[in-house]
Amino acid sequence: MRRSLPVALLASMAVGSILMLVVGASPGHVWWTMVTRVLGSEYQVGQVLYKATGLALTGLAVSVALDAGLFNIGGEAQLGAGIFACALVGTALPAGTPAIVAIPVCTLAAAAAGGAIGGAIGFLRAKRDAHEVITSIMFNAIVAGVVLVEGSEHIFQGGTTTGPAIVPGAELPRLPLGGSAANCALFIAIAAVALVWWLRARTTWGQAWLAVGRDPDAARHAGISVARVQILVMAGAGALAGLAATSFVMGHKHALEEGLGAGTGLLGIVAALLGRLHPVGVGIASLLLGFLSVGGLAVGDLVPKELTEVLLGVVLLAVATAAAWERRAAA
Amino acid sequence: MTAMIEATLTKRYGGREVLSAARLEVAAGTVHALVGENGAGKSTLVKIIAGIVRADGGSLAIGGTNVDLGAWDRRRARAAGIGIVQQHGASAGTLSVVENAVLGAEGGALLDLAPTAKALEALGAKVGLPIDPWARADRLPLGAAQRAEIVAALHHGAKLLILDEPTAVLAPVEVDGLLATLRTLAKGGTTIVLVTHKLDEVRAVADTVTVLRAGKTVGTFGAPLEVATIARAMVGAELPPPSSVAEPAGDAPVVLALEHVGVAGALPSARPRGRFAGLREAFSGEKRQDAPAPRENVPLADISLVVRAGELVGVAGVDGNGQRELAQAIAGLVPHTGGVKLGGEDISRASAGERLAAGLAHIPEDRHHGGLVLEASIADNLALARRDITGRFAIDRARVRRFAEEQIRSLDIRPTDPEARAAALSGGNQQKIVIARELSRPHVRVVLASQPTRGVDLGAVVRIHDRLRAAAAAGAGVLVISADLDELLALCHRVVVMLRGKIVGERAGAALQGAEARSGLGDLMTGAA
Amino acid sequence: FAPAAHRAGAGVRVGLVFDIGGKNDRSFNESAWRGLERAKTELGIDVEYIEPTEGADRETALRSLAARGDDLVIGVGFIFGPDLERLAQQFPGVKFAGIDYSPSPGVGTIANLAGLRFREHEGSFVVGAIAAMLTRTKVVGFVGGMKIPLIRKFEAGYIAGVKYVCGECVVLSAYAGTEPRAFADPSLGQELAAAQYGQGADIIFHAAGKTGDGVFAAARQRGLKAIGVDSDQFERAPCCVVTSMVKRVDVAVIDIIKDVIAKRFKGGLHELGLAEHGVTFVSDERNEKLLPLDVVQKARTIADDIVAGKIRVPSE
Amino acid sequence: MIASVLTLAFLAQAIRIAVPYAFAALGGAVQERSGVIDLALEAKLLFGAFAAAAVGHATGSAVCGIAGGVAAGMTVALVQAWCALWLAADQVIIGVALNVIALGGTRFLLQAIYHEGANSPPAPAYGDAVLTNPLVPAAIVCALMVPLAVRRTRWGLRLRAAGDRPDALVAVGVSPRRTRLHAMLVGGALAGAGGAQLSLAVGGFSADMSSGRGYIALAMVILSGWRPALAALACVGVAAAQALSVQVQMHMAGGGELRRQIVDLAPLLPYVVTLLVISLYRGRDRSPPSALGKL
Ligand SMILES: Nc1ncnc2c1ncn2[C@@H]1O[C@H](COP(=O)(O)OP(=O)(O)OP(=O)(O)O)[C@@H](O)[C@H]1O
Ligand SMILES: Nc1ncnc2c1ncn2[C@@H]1O[C@H](COP(=O)(O)OP(=O)(O)OP(=O)(O)O)[C@@H](O)[C@H]1O
Ligand SMILES: [Mg+2]
Ligand SMILES: [Mg+2]
Repeated sequence: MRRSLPVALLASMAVGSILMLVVGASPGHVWWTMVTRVLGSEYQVGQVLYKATGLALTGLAVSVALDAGLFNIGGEAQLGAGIFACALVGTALPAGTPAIVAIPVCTLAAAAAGGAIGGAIGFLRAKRDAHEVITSIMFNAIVAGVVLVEGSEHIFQGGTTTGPAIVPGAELPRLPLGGSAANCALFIAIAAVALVWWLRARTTWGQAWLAVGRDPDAARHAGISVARVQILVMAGAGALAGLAATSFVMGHKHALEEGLGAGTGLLGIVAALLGRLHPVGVGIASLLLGFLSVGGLAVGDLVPKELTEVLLGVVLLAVATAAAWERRAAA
Repeated sequence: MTAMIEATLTKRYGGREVLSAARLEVAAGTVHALVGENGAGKSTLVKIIAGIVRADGGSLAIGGTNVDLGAWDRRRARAAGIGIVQQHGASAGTLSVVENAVLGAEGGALLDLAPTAKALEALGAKVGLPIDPWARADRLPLGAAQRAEIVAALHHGAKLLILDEPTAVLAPVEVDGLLATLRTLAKGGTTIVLVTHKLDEVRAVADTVTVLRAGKTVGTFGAPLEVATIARAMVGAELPPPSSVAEPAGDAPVVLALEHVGVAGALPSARPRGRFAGLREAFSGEKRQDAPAPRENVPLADISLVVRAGELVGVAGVDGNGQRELAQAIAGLVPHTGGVKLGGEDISRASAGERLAAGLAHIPEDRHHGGLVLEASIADNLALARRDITGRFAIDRARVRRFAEEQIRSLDIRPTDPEARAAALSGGNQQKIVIARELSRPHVRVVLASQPTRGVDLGAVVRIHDRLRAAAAAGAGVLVISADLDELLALCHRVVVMLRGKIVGERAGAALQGAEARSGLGDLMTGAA
Repeated sequence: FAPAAHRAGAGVRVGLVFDIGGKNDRSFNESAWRGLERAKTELGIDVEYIEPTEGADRETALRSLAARGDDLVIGVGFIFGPDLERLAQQFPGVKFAGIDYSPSPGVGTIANLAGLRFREHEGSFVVGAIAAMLTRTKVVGFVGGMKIPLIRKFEAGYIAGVKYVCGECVVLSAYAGTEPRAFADPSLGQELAAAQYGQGADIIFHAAGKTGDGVFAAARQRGLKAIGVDSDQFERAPCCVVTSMVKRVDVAVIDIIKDVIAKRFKGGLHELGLAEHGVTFVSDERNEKLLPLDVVQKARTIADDIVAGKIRVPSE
Repeated sequence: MIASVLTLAFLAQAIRIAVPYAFAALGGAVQERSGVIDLALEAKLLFGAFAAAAVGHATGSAVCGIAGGVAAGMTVALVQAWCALWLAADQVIIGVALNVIALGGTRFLLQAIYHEGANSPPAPAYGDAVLTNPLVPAAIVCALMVPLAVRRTRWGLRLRAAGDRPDALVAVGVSPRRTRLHAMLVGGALAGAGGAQLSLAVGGFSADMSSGRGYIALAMVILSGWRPALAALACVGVAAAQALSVQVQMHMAGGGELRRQIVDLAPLLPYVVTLLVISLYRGRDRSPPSALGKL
């Protein structure tokens, strides 16, 4: 497995280089510029971390559910609900609320709202036999719509699509990285990676959720309540995606904003698949994705932005085929 | 007599040689039995001959003509007149019987199924294996599905017909009918290769027997067939004598009581495997094994039954007459009416997990479908949802490992590495994992064992039966559900027979001895009594 | 032209960050791009720009331009508001400008941040009046992308303009969706327009980005009328686009660049309406067949009345 | 408003909106019935739309445009088949990756070919007439023929067998891989035609114009229990809900807070309806082809 990874990345770089040649840029120069501009600046490194924070959490939301045999493409809805709740609670708190109260309360609100959506998806799956892919897609649209309509009716401030600021106590400190958006939610993401790893590898919960994912029938026969596991795992996955709101709202924008965090839920699927569903892998994949997107921006003057998007898909495809190739070589 | 098959075949899976120049010679117009332990290579050998699996070396001649093994595939084998009914069936579940039958020989871009359907129905009636050609294969009980495949194979008019363990799920009369049909076919010039674990079938029908052990041919025996010799050749040693457990006293406490238990409608067909198992395998480099498609079931009506401590009770019946519902109702896996009492405690409303906790041990009928998580290791399977071993929340990994090693030793599970994947074990060894997990539960009061030895070889059968007897001797009530009458006769103090969801009869004591016992139960099973 | 080195803007660096649509969106962003290009050739400034892919990249893009020491950094789109405010405070030496910028609540004037806002409702009012003058059925339509305050301004002004001319006219309104992709779905736009034309509307004004292409397609097919938005969209459907409500983002961009060069840059809101030629409607030789002279004249009168304060145009 | 719903125009609109969904859903159902997960419907729609517009623009012929769209859908399916069936890569990942590539790739092509960021040059347009656009009757014909083909032809029989139990095919000497490839090419062609409808109806491609339709179509495939006829019907249902939401917006404007909220939330109608249907209705067997996603 591990041997194939560098091969896949090299192959993707080759494809990327061809695309660069197509648009008349010099691949060597572009790659070099990308690396130096990103790694050479504290600010850009911070941006990578900021992106990775959100992606790691939504990525875990996908990988955890997939472990239990559920394809959670409802990250957008779960994150959207988390952002909405986090901002709402953050603004509703009394102005002088100290951080020691405000931060946990807002964090919990984000997790609870995301968890509620995830739990609903899990419930419909377990109790109503409603395929989670369908319900996730529908929830994605519905949550975005409700946030927009409620936002513009009651929350957004005159003429803008931004809500009022959350109380200062709920703001997560930024990391001192050249004024970048990287903030302490990074530690929430790291803690989430560690927690998921531990639950998955070392506890009976993890044993049950993996068993349900691998063979729901065997799990049922062994006395595990498949429905309960599915609902709980989806609620947990939703909570993880919702937690990404801490980075967007409490760490960065300090307010509800239309479109905030949009795309992170879907990109989380890429992070989860690229990380091969392993929590630590998801973390690493998030960093890679963060690097690519910040790097793509940094070389925006050399190549069109579409190129980095294509590259993202190519990396994913290459990693998947390389994994399959190595598996067959081993067999 | 000309030779229909002359094969010397070698096959490797992942570097391991599962066939080492195994020889098989079959004379045209004979019935040839192929026997051997689980994993001896029987299925592999016949699959190569039928063109389903490619050989790594050797030679193969069909009807005297050498074939090119490198290019030998199913298409060529069909053209050469080779038909095969595979061990676990190979029909596509959502297709009807007739669709399965025409698959690959549709005779045109547009389907016209009616003539084939009629022909199949007529042929089935003629050979004593009645079938419904329009039924969806996965809606049929295992036995009916097997019948349908056999009839379809006969319909194609093969010159060489290979049957891989065809009788495991058939009722005794059906078995008799099938064996008679095979004899008739052989007389008519068709060559038959029959793979089986049942030596009485061999004796009843075979002209010649080839015994395979560990991928090598250990001998070919012609008439007169000596069952004991063949058995010795198969196992490589004498089989240990079976143990026995005395019948419990009449006042032994009732440990399992069923009161008017019923199950409405068909069971929801659970998916055989996790849906994203494939994805996880992609990441872990594991290979999967397909489970047979789930079957739809007959509902269960008004079952009342008691099992006493120390008693071994058998449930006989042709597959698909409610045995699965009965097991699932007792185990709490389907909603049911009526009362279930375990050691006097009413568990009718309890969940599956609670019933296990209350002292039930459940060996499901299909190890690939409910028994094991195939992708997980032996140790993980042994400790699956066993909080008494793992600990309540954080898993005590050292303890799990110790427990696994203990069980592996005590049941002689191979390989002995607790981290080996369950999927990579042979069928008998997989079954042992299930048995070990269930019978090692603390305070077992009732053992519910469905088809505990289906498809398992002679040696493993003996070991599994011993474990069940030991459980009874230790004071548990044991309920064995099996389609195999011989198993029930060898094991049980008392046997009840199920037909169309009801208990239609019971035999105990002397009525289970002697030659009539078998035929009497057989009549009950088919409703002839 | 004087040689580059001697032109007024020599040595001034201007950075610009586009909204999601990117610089060739044939609309708003492209208009900003044209302004920047013209400033480059006419004034001799150095320019650089970034097209971000997602929301979260906006701040990164602005910041990297500011950090590279540009004199002026422009964000194209209302969505840049909060980012611009934060950056303006962090980079007091750099001047910022935001197209469609609205200050966040509680944020006062920031000395190095100019908000270039348009009174779209004024322009929409005028094209609404034009629609009312041209309609034969007394039913007109409005197709919006997403119901956000900015697009509401277009709708409100348009409805008011229609009613101003023709009290009994009916305005049918529909929005394409509740997610940003509502601005990128021409098929849906076509269906919205088809429904409105089907209800008797004979002229439709859209404020829906690429979704509006569908409105033009529906108009083309029926030979009915449509009104473009942001830039002159005549060539999208020469049969049918009677006029466009043009937002002169290019003018706003050039003006603010000139302010920077002339060192008269002022923070705060710069509102561009009809009076400042920031919004206007298209009337030229291309659409003169569709837009009769008397209608143009009446529209001009209405515009003058708005400028003179005789007509008050609602913005929501 | 009720009156405006019970009209031919409304029906025509629902059918028109349904066309791209239905093509995609039929394609998805065919491919998934053969056992290959089709998350790449969005990619097929997008590339189909792009190619239809590009070919239409270059040749000036809408029919050539359709052919281009179909070919593009098949090309995507070919890449998908190569990765899934020959390289044995995971099918979920392939689908997600192809969607990501399509999103950036179509825009990259716009840049590279036309130096445009968001729009292709104009292509011939069918507009929203139901009668002159060959894709509308084609969709109806496909919605009737594809299910028939799946049930009543050799191709359909083998395809179903491949999705259910590939070893049953192997056992009769038919290659499941080839069977699946053929199913995927047909599926890709159908989805590509759906893409062509997107761009040729309005006469041009614009970035992201599939707008998530591929995902909705996949949802309908799943909702229908992998039955192509039902899936196409479900798409008409989604389209009707969308058409209805237009009517709600036009006829319920003005009025109190509640009315306004209803109007504002009207675009969500298709999603809410789908969610309700799937959670309340538990009719027939909804289990996927048993070999779906496996090799
Ligand atoms: N697909 C496979 N991949 C790897 N190993 C395999 C595969 N199929 C069979 N084997 C190996 O080949 C050996 C022979 O298997 P085979 O199915 O021929 O046994 P068998 O004699 O039919 O056993 P049974 O009595 O259980 O049917 C097995 O022990 C197994 O380890
Ligand atoms: N990849 C594998 N590696 C090792 N052993 C395998 C593998 N796949 C299958 N086997 C083993 O090979 C044996 C025969 O495989 P096959 O697919 O023929 O099953 P079978 O003999 O029909 O079923 P059963 O396990 O019920 O006897 C089984 O015992 C199975 O456990
Ligand atoms: Mg076998
Ligand atoms: Mg076997």
